[in-house]
Amino acid sequence: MTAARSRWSSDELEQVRNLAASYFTKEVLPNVPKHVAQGYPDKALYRRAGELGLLCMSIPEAYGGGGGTFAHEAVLIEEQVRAGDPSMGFAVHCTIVAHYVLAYASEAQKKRWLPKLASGEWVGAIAMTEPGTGSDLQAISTRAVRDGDFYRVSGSKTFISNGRVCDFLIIAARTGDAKGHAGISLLCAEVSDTTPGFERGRILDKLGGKGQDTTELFFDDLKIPATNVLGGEEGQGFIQLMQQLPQERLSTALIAMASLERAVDLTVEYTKQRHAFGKPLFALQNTRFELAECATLRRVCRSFIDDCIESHLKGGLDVTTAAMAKYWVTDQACIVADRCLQLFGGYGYMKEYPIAHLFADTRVLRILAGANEVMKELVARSL
Amino acid sequence: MTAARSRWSSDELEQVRNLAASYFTKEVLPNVPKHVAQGYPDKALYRRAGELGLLCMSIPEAYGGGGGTFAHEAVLIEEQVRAGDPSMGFAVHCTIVAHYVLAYASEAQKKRWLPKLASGEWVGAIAMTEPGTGSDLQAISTRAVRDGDFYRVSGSKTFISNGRVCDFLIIAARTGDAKGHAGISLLCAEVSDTTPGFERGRILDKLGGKGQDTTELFFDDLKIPATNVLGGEEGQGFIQLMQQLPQERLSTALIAMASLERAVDLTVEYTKQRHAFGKPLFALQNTRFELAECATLRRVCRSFIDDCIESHLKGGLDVTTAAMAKYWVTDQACIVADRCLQLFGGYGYMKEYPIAHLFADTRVLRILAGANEVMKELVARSL
Amino acid sequence: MHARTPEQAAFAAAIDAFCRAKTGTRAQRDALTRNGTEAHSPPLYAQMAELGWLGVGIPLEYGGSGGGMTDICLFAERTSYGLAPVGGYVTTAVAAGPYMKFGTREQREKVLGGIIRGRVEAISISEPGAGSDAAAITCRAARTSGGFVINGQKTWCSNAHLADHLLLVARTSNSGSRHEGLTMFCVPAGTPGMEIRGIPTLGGKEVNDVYFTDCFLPESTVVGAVDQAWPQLMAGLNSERLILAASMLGRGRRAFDDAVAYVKERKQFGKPVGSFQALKHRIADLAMELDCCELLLYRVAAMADEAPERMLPREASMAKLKATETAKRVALEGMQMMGGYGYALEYDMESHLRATVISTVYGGTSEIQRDIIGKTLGL
Amino acid sequence: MHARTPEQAAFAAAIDAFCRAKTGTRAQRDALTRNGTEAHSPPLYAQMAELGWLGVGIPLEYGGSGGGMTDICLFAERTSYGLAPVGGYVTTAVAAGPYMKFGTREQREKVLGGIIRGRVEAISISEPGAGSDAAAITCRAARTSGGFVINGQKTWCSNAHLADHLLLVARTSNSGSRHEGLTMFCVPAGTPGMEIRGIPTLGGKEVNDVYFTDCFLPESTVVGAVDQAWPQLMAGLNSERLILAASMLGRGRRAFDDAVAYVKERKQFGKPVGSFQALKHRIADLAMELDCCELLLYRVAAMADEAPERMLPREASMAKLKATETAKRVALEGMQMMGGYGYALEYDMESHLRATVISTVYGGTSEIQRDIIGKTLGL
Repeated sequence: MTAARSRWSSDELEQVRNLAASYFTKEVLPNVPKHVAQGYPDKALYRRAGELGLLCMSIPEAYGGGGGTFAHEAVLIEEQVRAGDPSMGFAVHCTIVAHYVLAYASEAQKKRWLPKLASGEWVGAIAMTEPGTGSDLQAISTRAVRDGDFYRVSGSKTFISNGRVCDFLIIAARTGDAKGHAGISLLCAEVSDTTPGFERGRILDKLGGKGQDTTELFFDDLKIPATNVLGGEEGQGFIQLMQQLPQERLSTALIAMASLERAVDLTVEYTKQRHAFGKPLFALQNTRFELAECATLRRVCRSFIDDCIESHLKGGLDVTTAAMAKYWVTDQACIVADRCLQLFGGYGYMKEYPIAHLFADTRVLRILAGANEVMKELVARSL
Repeated sequence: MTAARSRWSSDELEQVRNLAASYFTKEVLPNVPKHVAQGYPDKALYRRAGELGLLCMSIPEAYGGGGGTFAHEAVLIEEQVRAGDPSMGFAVHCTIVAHYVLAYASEAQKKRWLPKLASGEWVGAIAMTEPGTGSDLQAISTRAVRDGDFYRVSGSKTFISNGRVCDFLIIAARTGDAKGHAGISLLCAEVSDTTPGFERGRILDKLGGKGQDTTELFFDDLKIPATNVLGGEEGQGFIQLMQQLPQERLSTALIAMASLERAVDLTVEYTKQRHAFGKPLFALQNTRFELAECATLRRVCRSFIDDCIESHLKGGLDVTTAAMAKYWVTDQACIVADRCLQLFGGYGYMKEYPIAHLFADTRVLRILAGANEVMKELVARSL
Repeated sequence: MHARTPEQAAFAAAIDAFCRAKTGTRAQRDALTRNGTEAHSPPLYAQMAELGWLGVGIPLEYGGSGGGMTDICLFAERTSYGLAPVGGYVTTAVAAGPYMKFGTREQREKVLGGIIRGRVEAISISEPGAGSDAAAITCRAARTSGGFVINGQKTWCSNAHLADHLLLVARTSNSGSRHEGLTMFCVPAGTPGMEIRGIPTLGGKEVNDVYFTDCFLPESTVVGAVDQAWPQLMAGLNSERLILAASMLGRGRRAFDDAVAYVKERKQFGKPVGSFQALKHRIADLAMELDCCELLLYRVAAMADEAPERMLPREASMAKLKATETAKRVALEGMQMMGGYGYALEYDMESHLRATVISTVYGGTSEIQRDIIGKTLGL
Repeated sequence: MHARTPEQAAFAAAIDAFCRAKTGTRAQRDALTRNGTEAHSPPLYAQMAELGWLGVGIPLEYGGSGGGMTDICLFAERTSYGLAPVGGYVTTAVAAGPYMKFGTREQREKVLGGIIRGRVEAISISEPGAGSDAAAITCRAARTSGGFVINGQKTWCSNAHLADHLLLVARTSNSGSRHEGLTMFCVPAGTPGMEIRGIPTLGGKEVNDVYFTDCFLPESTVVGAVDQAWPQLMAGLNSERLILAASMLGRGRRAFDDAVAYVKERKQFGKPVGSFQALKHRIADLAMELDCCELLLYRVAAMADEAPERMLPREASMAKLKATETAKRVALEGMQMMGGYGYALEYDMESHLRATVISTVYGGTSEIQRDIIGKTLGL
C-alpha cells in the first residue's frame, strides 16, 4: 500500500520528491556505513545536495534558495526517512538554521550567509541545550559578554546536531543582566576547527541516528561580532525561539510520520513473505490486527499531519497545534515502530533489517525539539 | 475551547446546526426523562423534526427530503450528541433507512415511502441482527418464503434500534435456496402494532442509550408484497448492505467524534471550577496532561473525520477508510470518556452529571455497525 | 494462583458454594435486590451472620472468629465473585477498624457485636468540597454542654441508609494545620438533626448525602480522642485499600470468567469467538494481570497480618490501584468481547462495568494512590 | 516485595555486594566487555564459579550446591540487576536441564562439572525457517556408521562462540508428525564441520548463525533418546521461561532504579523532574508492575520447586510474558524520563532498552506465550 499523494502536493513537488529519493538512495546510502564509522556525514554530500537544489528550498531565490515553500522541505524530510538515511542533518540545516537567518538577520547578513547554506558550502547548526538545561531554556548559562564591537562567548553546549561538521552556528546565550527569558539572545558565529575559543567536544554515541553528528561544543572567549546578534538587539532570543518552534516541531512530527509509514510498509512486506506454522505470518490474526491498527494510525496521523502542513503553508499553524503534532505523531511513531519490530521477531533485532534502525532512530523524536511532556503542558495552556 | 468550524461546513449548514441545536435542547431534552421512563421516544418529536426540515436532509426534494448532502446529516448527528439527547433514533432513520430506499427502491416506492420518512409521519428501522448472528451476516436464519405475490417472513431479530416505534422496516432475510451471502435479500415492510405476523418483543434495557428503543422483533408468516424486495430481485441483500455500510460506519464514527468533543469540553469546564487541595483540579499536572492528551486526540480525530466526510461528500469514501474511522474514532471516544469520567471523580458516576451518561452511551459504538474487531479485519484485507 | 492455607481454602469453598446456591442465577439475585436496584440484601446478610462469617477479622473477645486481613480479603473477594448482594460489607469491615483500635469498650461491644450479628455500619468523611482531600473537611462539631452540635453536609456516604451508626468525621477545631482538629463520632441511626438522602448513580442505590442540622451528639459518641481523627483515619488506610482491592479482585475474576464462558459458547463465522487470536491474546493478558492482582493483594494482606500496626502506604496503595484498574479493564474488554450482549442489561457484564468503573475513584482515586506510591519512592 | 528466606536474602546480598564492587561503574563494565561489545566476561564468570555460585540448581552429586528454580532465578535476577556481564549464564542454566534429566552419566559429569567451574553451554534450536515454530526444524542428522552426519543451518544461537558444547536439536526422521523425529545432540566446540558466525544486532555480540556441513557426531553425543527431542524440550520450558523472566526482572528493576535516581537529581524549572506529577504517576505504575512481576515469578518458581516434574505452561508463560513486557516498558519510559541522556550511550538506559526490547521475542515471543495461556484456558 503506497500512501496516496497528499492534498498539499503538486506535480512539481513530486518531481522534487523523485530527485530527493534518487539522491538519498544512490548517493547517500552507499556512504552511510562510512558515516556511521566516523560518526558524522561527509560534507561533500551537503555540497552535492546544494548542487541538486535540495537545500534551503523554502528560502527565497534572492538568497540562493529554491524559492519554494515548506512543502518542499517536507518532501525532502519524507524522502530521507523513506530511504532510511540516518546521517544527513538536513532538518536542522534547512528548516531551522536557515529560517532563523531569514527571519531575523539583516539584509546584508542574509546575502552573506544564506547562499552558503543553500549551496551546502556551509553546514548550519543551532546550539541551545546545555548540560543543565533541556526543555528549561531559562536555565541557559552560556554567557556572551560585550567587549567593544564584539561579544566574547563562554560556556558549554551538548546534544548539538551537526556539531562536528557545522561551519555556521547559532548560539543561545545570556547577554546583559536580565534574568529569565529576557536575558537570552541568539548569536551567529562562523566557525571552523581552528576558530579560537571554539572547541568541538565528543561526538556523542547514541542509540540511533548513527552517522549523524550530535556533539558537545565548548566556547571559551569565542569572539563574535556584535552585529551578529540575531534581530539586531539583545534579549530577543526567547521570543525568536518561540516563533520558530512551530516549524521545527512540525518537521519533527513529519520525520515521525514518514518513519511510521515506513515501519508499516516494511512490516506488511515482511510478514507476507515470512512463514511460520506453515503459513505467512500475515495470515495470523494477531499479525493482521496489529497491522490493521498500525495502518489505521498511519492513516489518521497522515490526515492530521497534512492538515497541519496545509495550515503552516497558509501561515496559520499555531503553537498548540504544532505541539499536538509533535507530541502525538512522535508518540505514535514509536509505538508503531515497537509493534512492528515485534512482528519481525528476532530479525527485527538484527542490524541488517531496517526496522531495527528505524526503532532506534525514531525513539529520540519524543525527546528532541521539546520533550513531549513539555508539549502536553503547552496544549494544556490552550484549554 | 470551541471546535473550529469544519472545512466542509458552510453558512447554510451552520444555520441548520443552530436549528438542530434549538430543537434538541428546547424540544427534545425536556422529554428525555419521559423517554427514559417509557423506554422509547415520543413519535410526535419525529413529526416535529420533520416539520422543521431536520429529517432526511440528504434525500432529494423530489422525495420530500431536504435536497442536501451528508454534511446536513452530519450536523444533525453532531448537534444531537452535543445536546446530550440519547433517545431519538435519527441516525438509523435518516442516514441508513432512507438511503436504502433511495438507493434500491423503485421510483414508485421512493415516492410512496420517502416523503413519509422525511415528514416524520413514519419512523424507519432496519432488522439485520439475530440472536445467532452479530457481525456474521451469513448466519442469518430469518426466512422469506415466496407465496404468489407475497413473501411470508418468519424468524426473530434482536438489538433493533427504533424497533418499538417504527412504522417502516427493512428486514434482512433468506430467500430461495442459495447458501451464504447469495441467499440474503432485503425486504421492506410497512408495520404497525396490529400488523398480523409482526410482533414487537421486549425493549432491551441497556447500559446506555436510555430512552432509545432497542428491541426484539418477531415475524410469524408476516406477509410482504413480493415487489418490496429492495432492488427488485432476490439475493442482492448482502451487496446492498456492503454498499451502504461506509455511510453507516462514518455516521457511527461521527457520533463518537461528537461524544469525544463533548467529553473534553465538559471536563475542561468541570476541572477548572472544581477545587481540591486548595486549587482547581485543572492546576494539577495529572489533570493538565490527561486533558492535553484528550484534547490532542480530539484534534487528531477531527482532522481524520473531516477528511473522511470530505471524501464521502465527493463519493470517494472507501470501505477501508470507513472501517478505520469506525474502529478508531469509537475506540478513542470510549478511552477519552473513561479518562474524563475519572477526572470527575465520584461525580462522574452520578447521574446528574452528563459525563456519566456519555460514558455509558458511548460504549456501544465500538460494538454496533460491525464490531471494531471486524473493522480491523477489513483494514487488514486492504494491506 | 496465590497459595491458600487449608483453612482459607475451606472458607473460600464454603463461600463459593453458598453463592452458587443462593445467588447463582440472575433470578435469585433480582429477587434479593429488587431487580438490581439495591446493593445490599439484609436477609442474605443475616444468613451469612448465622454462619459466623461476619465475625471474620473481629477479635474473639467481641464474639468474632479472629483471623486477620487475609481472611477478611478472602471473604470480600469470594462474595464479590459470587455476586452476593452484600454491598454493605466492605464499608462495615472498614468501619470496624477504628472502633477496634480507638473505641471505648462500650462502643466496641455495641458496634462489633452488631457487625457479627449482620448489622451494617457506615463511614461519613467526604464532603462536596472534600473528596480525596479529606483534610478540607468543614462539617462543624461545636462544643456544647455535654457534647457537640453538628452542622454541615456530607456526601458519598455508602450504607448510610442501612447502617446502625455513622462513623462521622467532623471538625472540632480550626486552629493548627488542616489535618488537625478533626474528630470521629459514632452517630446512631435516627439521631435527630441527621437527614439521609440517596444519590442516583450508575451503580444504583449505594451512596447518600447526609445533612446535619443542629444535630446533638453526647460526649460518649466521640470515638478515640478529640481532634485526633486524622491519625486514626490513617491507621485504617491499609485495611480500607486492601478490602476494596479484594472486592474488585473478586469482581474482576467474575467478569473474566463470564467473558470466557461467553466467548467459548458464542460462535461467529463457524467458530467460537474465543478461538480467534485477537480475543485469545487479550484474554491471556487479562488472566495474567488478574493473577498478579491476586498475588499482590494477598502478599500485602500477609504483610499487614505480620505487623498489624505497620503502615503500608506503598504496598496497600499498589494493591488497591492494581486491583481496581485491572477489574475495570477486564470489564471494559469483557463488554467488547460480548458485543451487544455485553451492553444489554440481561447479562451481568454491564453491571461489572458499572461496579468497577467507580472503583478507581472511591477509597482514594487511582491518581491519589499513584501520588502516595511516588511519595514513598522519594519523589 | 517477595518474601525471601534468610538464605535467599543472604545469597542475594552477596551477589549485590559482588556486583557493586566489580561491576558498579561504567568503567569497570567497559573494561570487562571491550566497551560494551561483548555480553560475557569469562574472567568475571570464573570469579563467580570460585564463589560456588554457578553450581546453584545443580545437584550435589555433580558438585553443585543443590537448590532449585527459586535460587537460580535469584541468581539470574541479581546478576542482571548488577549489570554483571555474564550473559552466558541464562542459556547455560537452561542447557543444564536436559543434561540433568536425560543425559548419560558421562555427559552430566562433563557438562555439569564444566558449568560449575565457569564453562558456558549453548543451545541450538532455531533455524531461519523455524523460530517460534520449533517443530519446523529441517537441519538433518542422517544416520551413518557409528553416529550421525549433520547438515543444515541454525540461527539465533546464543553463546555458541563461547560454549564448550552446543545442545543441538536436529531432525533424525521425517516420518510421523512435525513434532516427532527430532533428536538432541551434545556437540563439542571445535567439532569439524561446524562453523559459527556472529550476527550483528542492536544488542552487540550475543548470537550466532551456526552452519553444519557433513559434521560427524558419534552415537555417544545423543542426549536422551533418538527422536525424542520434542518432549525433552517441553520438559525444559518451565526453567527457560522462568530464568528469562528472572533476568528481565533484574534488568527492569535496574532500569527503574536508574530512572528514579536520574529524576531525583535532574532539575528543570527549578524542581527535580521526578516531583512533576506526570512522571511521579508513571513511576508509581512501574513500581507496582515490577512488584507484580516479582511476586509472579517467585510464586511460579516456588510451584516448580514444589513439583519439579510438573509442566506449568500457563504459569511459566505468564511469568515470562509479564516480566519481559514490563522490563521493556520500564526501559522505554525510563528513556523518555531521561530525555536526551537516555538516548546517549554514556548512560545505561539505552542498553536497558536494547536488552529488554528483544526479550519479548526470544524464548517464545509474547504472542506465543499468549497463545499458550489462551490454550490452557480452553480457548
